[in-house]
Amino acid sequence: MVDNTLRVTGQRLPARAKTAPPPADSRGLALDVIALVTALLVVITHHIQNPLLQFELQFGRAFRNVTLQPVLAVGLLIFAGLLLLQTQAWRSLMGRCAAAGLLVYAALVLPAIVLDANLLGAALGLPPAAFLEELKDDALRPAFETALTLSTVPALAALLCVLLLWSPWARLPHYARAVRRNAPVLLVAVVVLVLWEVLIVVFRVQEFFIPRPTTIAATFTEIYPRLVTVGWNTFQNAFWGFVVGCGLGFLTGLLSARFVSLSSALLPLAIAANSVPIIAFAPIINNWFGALNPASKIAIVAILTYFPAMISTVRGLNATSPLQIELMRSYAASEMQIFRKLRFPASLPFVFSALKVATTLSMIGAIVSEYFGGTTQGLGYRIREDAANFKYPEAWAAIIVASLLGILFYTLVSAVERWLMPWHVTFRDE
Amino acid sequence: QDVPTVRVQMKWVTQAQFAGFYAARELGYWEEEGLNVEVLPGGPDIGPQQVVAAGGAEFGIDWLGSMLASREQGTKAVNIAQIYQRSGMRQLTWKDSGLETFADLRGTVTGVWGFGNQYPLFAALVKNEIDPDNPDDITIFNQPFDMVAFLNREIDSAAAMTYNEMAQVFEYVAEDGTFPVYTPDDVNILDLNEEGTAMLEDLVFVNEDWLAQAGNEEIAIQFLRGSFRGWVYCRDNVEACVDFVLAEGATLGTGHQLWMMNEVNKLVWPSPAGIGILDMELYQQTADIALNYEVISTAPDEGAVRTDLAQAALDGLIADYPDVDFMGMDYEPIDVAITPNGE
Amino acid sequence: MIISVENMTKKFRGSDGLTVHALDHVNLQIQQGEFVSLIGPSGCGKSTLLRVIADLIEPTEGRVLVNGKPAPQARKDRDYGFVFQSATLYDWRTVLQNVELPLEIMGFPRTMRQARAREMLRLVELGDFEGKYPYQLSGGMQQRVSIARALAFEPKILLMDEPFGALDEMTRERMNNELLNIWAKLGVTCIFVTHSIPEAVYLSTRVVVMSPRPGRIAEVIDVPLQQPRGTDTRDHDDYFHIQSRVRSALREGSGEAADSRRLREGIGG
Amino acid sequence: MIISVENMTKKFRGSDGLTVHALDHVNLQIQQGEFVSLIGPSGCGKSTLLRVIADLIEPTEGRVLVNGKPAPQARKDRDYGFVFQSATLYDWRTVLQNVELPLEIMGFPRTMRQARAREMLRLVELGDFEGKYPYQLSGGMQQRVSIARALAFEPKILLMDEPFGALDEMTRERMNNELLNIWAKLGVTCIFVTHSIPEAVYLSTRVVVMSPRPGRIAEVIDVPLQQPRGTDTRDHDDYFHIQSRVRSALREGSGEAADSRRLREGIGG
Amino acid sequence: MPAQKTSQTTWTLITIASILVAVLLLWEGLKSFSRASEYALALPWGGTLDLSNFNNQQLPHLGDIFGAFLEPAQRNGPPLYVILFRASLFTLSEAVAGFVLGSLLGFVLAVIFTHSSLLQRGLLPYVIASQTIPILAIAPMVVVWMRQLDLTALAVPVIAAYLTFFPVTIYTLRGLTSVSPLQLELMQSYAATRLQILVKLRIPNALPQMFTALKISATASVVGAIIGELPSGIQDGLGGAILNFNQYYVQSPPRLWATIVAAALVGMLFFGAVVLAERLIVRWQVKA
Ligand SMILES: Nc1ncnc2c1ncn2[C@@H]1O[C@H](COP(=O)(O)OP(=O)(O)OP(=O)(O)O)[C@@H](O)[C@H]1O
Ligand SMILES: Nc1ncnc2c1ncn2[C@@H]1O[C@H](COP(=O)(O)OP(=O)(O)OP(=O)(O)O)[C@@H](O)[C@H]1O
Ligand SMILES: [Mg+2]
Ligand SMILES: [Mg+2]
Repeated sequence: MVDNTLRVTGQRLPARAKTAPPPADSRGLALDVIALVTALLVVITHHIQNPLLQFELQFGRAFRNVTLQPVLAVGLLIFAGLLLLQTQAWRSLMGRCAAAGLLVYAALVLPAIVLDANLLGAALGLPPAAFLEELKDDALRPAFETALTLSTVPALAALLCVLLLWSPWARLPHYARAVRRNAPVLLVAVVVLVLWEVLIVVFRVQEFFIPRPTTIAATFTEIYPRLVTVGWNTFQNAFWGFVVGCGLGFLTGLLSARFVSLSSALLPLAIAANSVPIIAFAPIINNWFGALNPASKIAIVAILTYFPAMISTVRGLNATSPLQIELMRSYAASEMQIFRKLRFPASLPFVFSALKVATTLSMIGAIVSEYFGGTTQGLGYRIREDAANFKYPEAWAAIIVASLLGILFYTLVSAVERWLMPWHVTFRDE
Repeated sequence: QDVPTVRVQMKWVTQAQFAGFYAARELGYWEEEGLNVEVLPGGPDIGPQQVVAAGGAEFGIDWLGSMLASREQGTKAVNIAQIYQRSGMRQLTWKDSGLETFADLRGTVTGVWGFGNQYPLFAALVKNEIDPDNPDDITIFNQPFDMVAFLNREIDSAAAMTYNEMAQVFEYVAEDGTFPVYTPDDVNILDLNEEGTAMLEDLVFVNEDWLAQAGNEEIAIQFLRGSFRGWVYCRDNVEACVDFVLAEGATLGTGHQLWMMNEVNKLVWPSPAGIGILDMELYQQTADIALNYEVISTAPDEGAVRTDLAQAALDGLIADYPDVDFMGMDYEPIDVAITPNGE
Repeated sequence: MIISVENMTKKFRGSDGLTVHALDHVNLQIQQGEFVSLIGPSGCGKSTLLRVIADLIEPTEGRVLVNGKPAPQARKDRDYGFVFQSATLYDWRTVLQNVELPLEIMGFPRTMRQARAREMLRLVELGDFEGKYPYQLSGGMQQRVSIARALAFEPKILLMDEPFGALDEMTRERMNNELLNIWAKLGVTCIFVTHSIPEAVYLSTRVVVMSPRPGRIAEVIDVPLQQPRGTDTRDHDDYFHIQSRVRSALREGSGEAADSRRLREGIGG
Repeated sequence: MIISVENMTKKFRGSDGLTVHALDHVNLQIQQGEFVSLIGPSGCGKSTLLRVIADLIEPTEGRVLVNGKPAPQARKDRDYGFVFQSATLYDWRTVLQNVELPLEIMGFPRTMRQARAREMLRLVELGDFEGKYPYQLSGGMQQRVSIARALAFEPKILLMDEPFGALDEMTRERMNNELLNIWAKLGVTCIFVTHSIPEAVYLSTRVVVMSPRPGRIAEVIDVPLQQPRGTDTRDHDDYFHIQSRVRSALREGSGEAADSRRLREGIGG
Repeated sequence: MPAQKTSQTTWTLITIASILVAVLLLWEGLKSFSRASEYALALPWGGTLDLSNFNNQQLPHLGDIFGAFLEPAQRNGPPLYVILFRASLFTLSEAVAGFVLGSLLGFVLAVIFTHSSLLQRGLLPYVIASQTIPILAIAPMVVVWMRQLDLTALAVPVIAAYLTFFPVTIYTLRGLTSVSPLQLELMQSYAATRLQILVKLRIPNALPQMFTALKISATASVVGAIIGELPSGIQDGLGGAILNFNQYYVQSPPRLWATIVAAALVGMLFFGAVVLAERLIVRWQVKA
């Protein structure tokens, strides 16, 4: 009997093959993004640690928010881990050293930020509480300056480690390709910005309609610490609203797909809920949860995102072919199994279309929800307030932060999508 | 045929706050002046300054603070007539809370609207050494259009216009139909006018460039003459004016609009220098507060205000209608009963 | 009697309101351990018959008993392994995961599942392809994956709809022998649709010849060739003899059907 | 020389980073009006070769000339009719509309389109099914629809990937003869993938035997049987003789491949 | 078979009815329960549960909400339902205009992105970015711009379109690009033009996704129209009514609720129309 083993190339195409550079698809830049984010997080966490940086530098002030800080610290750990995985650092001696350096830094930073236990401070005899507040007592200043100098060493070392792991110099051909690939985006950006600037100057458009990009940029660098804080507050609402709304949408979508008559009954109700403009709901929801309670904002986001998630789930769960269902039936698979192994994966393309739409919706929702009363520490309040007071450059700077957060959120969901459904036609490569 | 058409942009939705303008249109005062005027209702997010600057309207109604801010950004808005002579903004607290002065607001949750309306309150707070930006001193609550948060006691004090939100508190009907639930005896009314930090409110403004065009000063004067007569009419014919307003907005409560009309009259009248003439002292106070709170970054220039047009209109009117009182020095408000739910 | 189709009729109603009479009063009895081939012209209802037996669609009239219990019960008891006419692999699963699917559903532990699936893939000569996605396979390879999948959980009854249609002669012969091995070893009952008369005769204990429009059983032909079958079977005189019997039954069936079609105008309500 | 494949290699790069070497330095020359069959084990690259010739995928190396022009040009000139291994009908079109599709694309007027499509459907014995949707057809019927579709616009070159794989013997014979008729009448050039050696020999002027992994042309066998073919062809001695030549070429091709694999450990760049 | 269909419909109706009844019972039941317990429920493990969310202020009686439709909104005025009906028609017309505008734009963008990966890479990020700009922030500017262009009537539709085009773009793009490679190869073998591939393959293939998007957009356009009415100072639509009743919520909660009901009905009507269109157009069944 003839054995038909295929001539499959067994060579893994390693990400850093010396001979042939790997294909520069969009995933090709994942490592660079991870490395850059890790480096940025190293810098940020370094700033958070010492009041001299946190309270006295513009950059440090941006990260003064106490709920944001632990997230950033944990983020550092996650990204460092991703970086080590991506580069397979344990493969080489240098990699192992760099990994160790990064981990040591993380070990210093994490307790300092998450548990308020600054090891270095403890060694210098500084009270832990003093790290959390602006330095008013000049007597402590020299001690903090020493602490700062000392802590700069591991921070710089960590940066060096990231750089070694990343080795951007070995990836130059990548960048050439990536630049070529992403040239259109950059080009559009440049053209639009230049046109925007030029048109305003040439046609003398009054700045209170649209400020010039340069004015916005200048304003941005001036006020970004405030924007980071309010942006973070608003993003949290958007995120949790997204989770609740899409989660509920998915769950009810499941129920509807399972029980057809329930679906035809639930659907009108869902549509009804969705046709109610948030602006009408907002006062009622504010009454219910209390306008100062984040729950009211989260509820508004949830209502906004619920519908796309639900309707796409129903559609997606029914997007299986009769033959595929028959196969499952022939195994006498339970409904649950049919769901898990067939309907769920088959519905993913639809669900992800919905989730992507929901990311931007959730940012809009979180921002708009702040228009109807409540906290003054949000992006939406800032945008509206600045616009109302004719501080248009400030308003636009805030809008830019909103956009960035929205795009970030969208990109995150897209990355998960790619990761979950590599089989889908839209991601296949030749 | 030769009648020029101009538009006037209100600051908010149709209500008795703008009754004088509706009266001027309904009674044909503007027509008599040789003008065809369109009254554009406003709403949240409508900046009358933007509309006027963009040429969407010739005249705009706005509060002085935001007008100055917009001028600084280049809208070239010019105040040509100050209709309201005093501020209608108050801060309400519950009587049982014991918060009786602005100084008492330290450590409370204090509601106030945005859109630049917060600055008079902030000025009062600072005057009492409370930093509105410091959460340890006071929690500022971005107050929505309604008074629910105050009624639910979610916040300790709330901003209220005498002619609108304040009435809503008293018009409230309880679950079981009890009415009135709250009377003026149940609340403390903190007055910004008394604290000396009030900012001037409704005024008429135009665009400087527009005004500079030949013939437009005359049009402005014609517009003001009609408007002034409308406001005079509303002072003397409260109920008729309310009917004009109701005809504009199908969903408004009659009792509430009547209350509003009466309260608005109190803000307009008496006008010691004549209707529409700006009190320079109050103007200075407003400008100072605006400067203090970075609503504007430099003191307003000379061109921000022109009283001559209003004066010309007023003088003309006094000459043409010698019997009519354009100062209202002995204006007496009428008594308006609070109706349940403002019906 | 393991499978008993009694007086079964199946009609499809299309969205255009026309009814297609796919099967007409079919009666078929199959014993435990038999290997029955269905053969007949394209569109005569072979796939439909298989589907009805597996309780994937309901008969319009009549009934199907399996081991004395109704077909839905048998399906719930996971008595059936089904190979569809088209491979029907799940795009989002690799080859290995596709073969594992029925085992997952039946709750086998992971390691055992993988071992079993690998074994089956080796059987269909696709051991090297376990990590590939279906779109990376050729047509014949996809079909072989679906065969591996059906065999993986050792069902009592194997229903196969032209499983070897897309295979070359040599692979097909090897697969035939593998199938016979499995059949003999496990004592499963097979119902097998094919268009190849030699294949039908080589594999089966009985060949069921069907005639079209509406689908009927034209003739049932016993295949008394000695077991186990092998290369010598193919040289046997009876092998050719039975083949020509099947062939003529097919011709007759179609001819008869053509006649009856002429009478009834083929398709009707 | 109408089709000329020169030194053509095709590699697929998977998302897992593994490369599949599907075709390796293939050379093939085909004359105007020839009928060439491709035959070879499952997964040896027949479909891939057809796809490259039709310019549906690009070769990794080498080139394909058709009538002296590069394949993309030939495709744009609409020289090709393609029957895919799976029917690939559009779910949202009825049978008739599916057959009309290429004619629509080439801008034929409606009445002519329908007449032509009906004629083709009658040819594949599906005249009664024009109003049905694909899901209402049996597997073999779907495949016949796709054959009708490819024939509908009388392409100069017919590329057929196992078109008759899902048909019963009798229908298949009739289809074979219809195909030969069309071929003779229109003088088209045919490249035809099949797994049936008799079919390949019956239809072709040349049989190309391929060997697997990586796909290569193992042997090209001329079929000098007299034209037109018919029932007497099947009785001809040469008919059987050539069949066994093909069969042994196939066996050798696979064996040789297995040998070379053993030498090279199967896996390479 | 038809008999089966009828019973399916009956079942649906019964389920709808029972859900409605359940909501009604829950609504009124919670209200009377909390009222009986004076809006505070002592929990067995100590503490109290605040039930004031169910008082008439926060959650009016259903009867009151429907009663509000019949009562005049102001003394001697027409009943509220007349006003809301007019407002709904007005808003619906704006929403339809916005929907048409937005769907067309979304569709065109998706088609462009399908055919030019260059443009897709260049523009898609900005399309996404455009959606993260809160509509209420730019609505006033849109109104001003449209006024300057002398297209005041289009201001609200444009704002509604801004909210509707994005789902259409995303879903249609996904639908247009996820054609099976084989089906695409078939078209290529005919050397079909891009337009032909689009019309005969991509669009039919995308229809299910497109209709999902259109359903989302149908309701979104109603929301967009209402949001757009606010900065345009339009008083004739539901937006104006919502604003007024919101401002005077304390005085009459049922009126805002009644307006919400009206807005919801408009959305459902629109949605229903899209569903009907889908039923008429997508009649085939998917196969393997
Ligand atoms: N879902 C369906 N709706 C309507 N008609 C159908 C459906 N499924 C099958 N048919 C019809 O039933 C008849 C029998 O189909 P079936 O698939 O059983 O044929 P088959 O014998 O398997 O043919 P083949 O050998 O070509 O696969 C055909 O005429 C077909 O058109
Ligand atoms: N898109 C693809 N990606 C990766 N590998 C592929 C792809 N298409 C085909 N292959 C591989 O190329 C080889 C040849 O495939 P091809 O479809 O040409 O075989 P075939 O000769 O037509 O086989 P069959 O007779 O089974 O249809 C196979 O090993 C297959 O796995
Ligand atoms: Mg079949
Ligand atoms: Mg193939």
